[in-house]
Amino acid sequence: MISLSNISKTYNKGQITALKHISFSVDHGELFGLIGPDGAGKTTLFRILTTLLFADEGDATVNGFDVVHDYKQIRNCVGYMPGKFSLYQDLTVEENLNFFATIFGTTIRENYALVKDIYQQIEPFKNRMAGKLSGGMKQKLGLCCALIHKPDVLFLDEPTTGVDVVSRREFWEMLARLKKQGITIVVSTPYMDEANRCDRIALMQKGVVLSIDDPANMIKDFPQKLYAIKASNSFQLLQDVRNYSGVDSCFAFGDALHVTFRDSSDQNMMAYLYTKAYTDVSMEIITPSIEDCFIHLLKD
Amino acid sequence: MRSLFFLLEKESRQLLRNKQLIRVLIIAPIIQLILMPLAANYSVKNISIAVVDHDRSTLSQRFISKITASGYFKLTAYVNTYSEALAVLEKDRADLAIQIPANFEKNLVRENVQKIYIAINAIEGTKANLGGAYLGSIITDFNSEIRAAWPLGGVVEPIPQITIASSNWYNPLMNYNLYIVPAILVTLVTAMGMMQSAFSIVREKESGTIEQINVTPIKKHIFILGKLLPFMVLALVIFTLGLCIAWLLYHVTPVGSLLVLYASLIIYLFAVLGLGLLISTYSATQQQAMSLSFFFINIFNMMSGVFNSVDSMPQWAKNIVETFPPSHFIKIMRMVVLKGSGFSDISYHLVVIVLIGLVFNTWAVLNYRKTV
Amino acid sequence: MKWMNPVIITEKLTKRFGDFVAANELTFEVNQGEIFGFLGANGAGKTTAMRMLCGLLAPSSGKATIAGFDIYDQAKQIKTKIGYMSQKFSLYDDLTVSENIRFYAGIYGMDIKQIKQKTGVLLEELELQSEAKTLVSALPLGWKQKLAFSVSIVHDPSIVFLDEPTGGVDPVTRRQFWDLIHYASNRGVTVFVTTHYMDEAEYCNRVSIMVDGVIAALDSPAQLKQQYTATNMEDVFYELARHAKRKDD
Amino acid sequence: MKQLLVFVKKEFIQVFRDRSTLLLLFGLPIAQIVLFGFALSNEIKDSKVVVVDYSKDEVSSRIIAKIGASKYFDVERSLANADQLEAAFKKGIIKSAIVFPASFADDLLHTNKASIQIIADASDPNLATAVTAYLTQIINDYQIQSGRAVGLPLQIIPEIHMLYNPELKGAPNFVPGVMALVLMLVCTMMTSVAIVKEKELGTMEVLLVSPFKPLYIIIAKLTPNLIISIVNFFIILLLSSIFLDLHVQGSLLLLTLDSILFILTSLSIGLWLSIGAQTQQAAMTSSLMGMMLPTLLLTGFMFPIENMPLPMQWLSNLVPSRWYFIIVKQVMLKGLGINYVWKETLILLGMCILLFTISLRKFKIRLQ
Repeated sequence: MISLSNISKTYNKGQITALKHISFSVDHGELFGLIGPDGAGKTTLFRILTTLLFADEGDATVNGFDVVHDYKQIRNCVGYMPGKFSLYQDLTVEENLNFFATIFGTTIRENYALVKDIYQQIEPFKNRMAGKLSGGMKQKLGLCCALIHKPDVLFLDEPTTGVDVVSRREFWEMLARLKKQGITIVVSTPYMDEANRCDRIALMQKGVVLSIDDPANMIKDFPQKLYAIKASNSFQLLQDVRNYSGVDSCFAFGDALHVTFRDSSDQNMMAYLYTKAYTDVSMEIITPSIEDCFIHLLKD
Repeated sequence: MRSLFFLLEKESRQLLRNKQLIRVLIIAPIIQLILMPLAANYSVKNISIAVVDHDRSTLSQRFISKITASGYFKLTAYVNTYSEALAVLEKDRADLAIQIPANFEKNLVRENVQKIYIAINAIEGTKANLGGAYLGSIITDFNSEIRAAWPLGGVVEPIPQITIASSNWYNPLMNYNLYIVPAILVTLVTAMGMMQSAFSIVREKESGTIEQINVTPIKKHIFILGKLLPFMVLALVIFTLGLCIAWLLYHVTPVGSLLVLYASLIIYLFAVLGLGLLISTYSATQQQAMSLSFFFINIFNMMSGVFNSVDSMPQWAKNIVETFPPSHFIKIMRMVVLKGSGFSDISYHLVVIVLIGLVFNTWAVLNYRKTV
Repeated sequence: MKWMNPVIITEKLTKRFGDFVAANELTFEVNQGEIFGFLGANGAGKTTAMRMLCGLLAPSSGKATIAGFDIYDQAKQIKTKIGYMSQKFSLYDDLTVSENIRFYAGIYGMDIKQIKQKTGVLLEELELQSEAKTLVSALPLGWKQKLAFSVSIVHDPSIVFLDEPTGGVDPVTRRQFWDLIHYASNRGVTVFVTTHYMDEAEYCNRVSIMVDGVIAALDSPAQLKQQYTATNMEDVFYELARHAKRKDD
Repeated sequence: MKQLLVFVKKEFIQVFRDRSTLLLLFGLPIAQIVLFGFALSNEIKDSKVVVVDYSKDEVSSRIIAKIGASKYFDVERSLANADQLEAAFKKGIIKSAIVFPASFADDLLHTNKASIQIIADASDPNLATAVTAYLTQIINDYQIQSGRAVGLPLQIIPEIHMLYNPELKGAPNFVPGVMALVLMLVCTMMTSVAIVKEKELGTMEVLLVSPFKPLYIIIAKLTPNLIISIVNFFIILLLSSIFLDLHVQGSLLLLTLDSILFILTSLSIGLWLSIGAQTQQAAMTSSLMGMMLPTLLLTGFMFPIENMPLPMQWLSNLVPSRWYFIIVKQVMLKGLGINYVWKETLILLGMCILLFTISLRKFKIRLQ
């Protein structure tokens, strides 16, 4: 459905590298995630795929159309929600949706089924100015606007940034339903925990794809044993564990520390911690999360 | 007071770092100051005339050459009928038409009285009026000349004659630049100062840093002062630059003291920047700030006597203009630069500017407080 | 325990906008040196509450003292005692790293000598010595956030308010940021923080969750998880907030 | 087509929801008309003149009375001594002075020749010229009248007709200028800002990615400004007809068509400016600085173009408002038909087509 080969892009006459030799492809009906922090190059990638920018080198196709030559066809079959998309602040919810429906040559009624679940939530505020909506509402309205013409491919640039957990979950549930209807979705997010909701993900950092795989495989490929160490005074624990010579990496993860070791120095860890007078300390092997994988990849 | 120092340091750094803005702020006034006086020359000369001479006598020829020799008029059409002359007028190829009737010379001698018909395109009222007045003077002169030269049979009684000696003070060469350049300088400083100060607070609102400032213990008036002073310095620089250009290019040098000029300028800037800040506190976006300040700058330019005389306005308009700081400062500029007026001469205008400035600034501080 | 000394005390603190009650009778205490997580759904009234505590917004009714000062008539004293880092950037993009530090330290009344010394210490802590003369606009997001935090506590406030400080930051930098928060808390600075990363809620000593303008839960993360029989804070949050009536503010 | 209509409707809604834009759109033209119509004129009226009469005879007092009676002058006060003049001028209130020498009456009586001195404050050269000319005229009139009384021979009497504007009001000259200025500014600024605003919001990205044709985006953006400008045009006509007693003398249809042409030209300039600008501020600054000054200076309504140095005169040919100004003057004030303005109309048409084609070709269907 989407394929990129060797895409590179620089800004300011080559001074700033946004993308370096990106190649991957997305299958029909897939929910594909671009995961990475701000500045990873996600937005640039979206803009190239939506025919808004030219890549410096490399080729890309969307739905079989070339992003440079067949931009008109692509624009007919994709939906796009930019990262800093803020709708028309001075139009009401309904006016916004109506406007975008018409621009895409359709009406709200025609594809109502597609956006029904989402639109019902924002319908009570349909006469409110979009500028006065909260973050979650804006994102939902944005999604409605991007979906209203029933696109083959949907590009969503950071749709969940700054949105609370409840809305985020709802949002992903909506994406799952859309996927069932056969829409190919490419979505970017800085929240690593959302990666598991995707069929496949690309971890990105500073214009480079660190890894592409389905989340389960990525976790399976985590090369080391990962331990979770817990104690009540977790900040003190973090300092002490880091000072232990055999530790390869140590990061706080919620109420626990995620630790990897060099060689087999994990054997003596608990003994070391007892000497530090921890009474409630525990240590166990755990399955890594995508965030663990990302941190691991960053280290290399 | 220490926080003011750091505010000023920060504002000046930001201002100086924005090279593009500085360039625009310095170069734009220079270009305008160079171009405007070239174009803004409103002296009434080169009035083009169409002549219908039905007489074609030596007297009529002498009359016509007397007119063109005056320097105010240039002959652009010499036609045969009055209606042709009117057509020339309609096409804007002439500003006025003179019709010399047939038997002009003969009638003058026979009847001692002869009329000349003059039609003036009066769309530009002043030009028309002045053209008429000039022509009137020339005809009176011409009249006296022929009367003196004519062998007058019988009439011996001498005619009393009043001659007029006119002198033009402060600008004997009637150099229009002396008049317009100081005023243009004022409009430039006004537009620049007002717009930039109008942007200043809005920009912090848009970038979100205003919240950070609001949680600090910094006092409102210190913050406002910190915003105001850098623009004052910048305006002073631009003004000085403008004076140099005026001197180099147009040989306009202030007759009065620079001390009076700069002291008034500082007082004036206090008022104008205050208005800018007031606009700033009322605007949520830079676009709104721009629209509002543009509206005021436009009205100021039109009404403050830059190009049009305030004296010719009706009383209600004069009352409105009285509240415009630029109109007072333009008067001060012209008085000091051309006449060398001192503090005592301009005291009234200074007091008014101070009062207006106090109102704007107090209002700005109060309104800023309210919106937070 | 280091937390026996409350620095934020609110009692029935309420803010109304016309008929709309944005924050309804908030009553809670935050102790000195505590890391207090202030969570809530979009539109639950978090921002309103935080603005009242910072002195940016006058409450409609209720009482509150911040660092011992009354929120109504001692706003000036409060402002010298608090630091604030907002979701939007609080640094000036067109000033360099050290100029930003100098400016904020300056307006909090430090003298040049103190500022110089403080700048040195700060840059060393952040390992930004080599970037002292770099414009903030040229820094990566993560560094900016860390710098913004350090700047917000440059005047040694007793409380620092952080509004979504880690949005969009990569996971490693996010953790470094929390290291900074822990250091500050260990020095006795009270940290009042909002976030959408639920794992970060776990790092807090206590967490409050706002729903529909009221505080629906307030306890340590461990207690909350136990109470709602959840394995992580995300589930606790979801359980509390999913029935919220107010999806919007 | 329906898409386009919805887009245009949206643009209208947005314009009418923003008060500061509305102020600029409709407040400015109205304010300008009122100002130019009622407040501004270059007419000299009640100019303050000081008299120093050392002679104090019958003739001098008659001349003074005649000056005082004229609508141009107010005899402010009489000074006993010419030395006080300097101080009076420096205060800036009086604009001119007349000095009758002590020997004025004697000279006139005995030699039939006497001299009066007129001193004008030439810091405003135009005013000084006008004041001197009017004073001279009054004194000359006095002489002609007294001459006629004694039956002076060989009198040439000019009979002056003021055409098109017999009452010599300022408005007939300014209204066409204001029309050019206001239509130009509103069109260019509003258009350039409207497009850049979408870029800043991020909505332009969505519009571009949509199947909506880029040409339609342009048309949709231009239409509201076109309509608002036409409304503005009629408001100005109406205001000047009601308040300034200035009616359209020629064909209203011709004037309207030419105005639409001019509006379209200005819209194309706005479109052109918006293409380069990345922020609203940049768009506004460039349309203000880039358009305001040339329009004001080179249109010819404030300053006569024929007085300018040649290069500026050449430059003025490139300013669309210059041609529009001529058209309005000819059609609205003089009541002339198309055969008098076809040349100007053609020039405007050429400019319009050229500018629109350029902006259309440069309009980016991508972000960079």
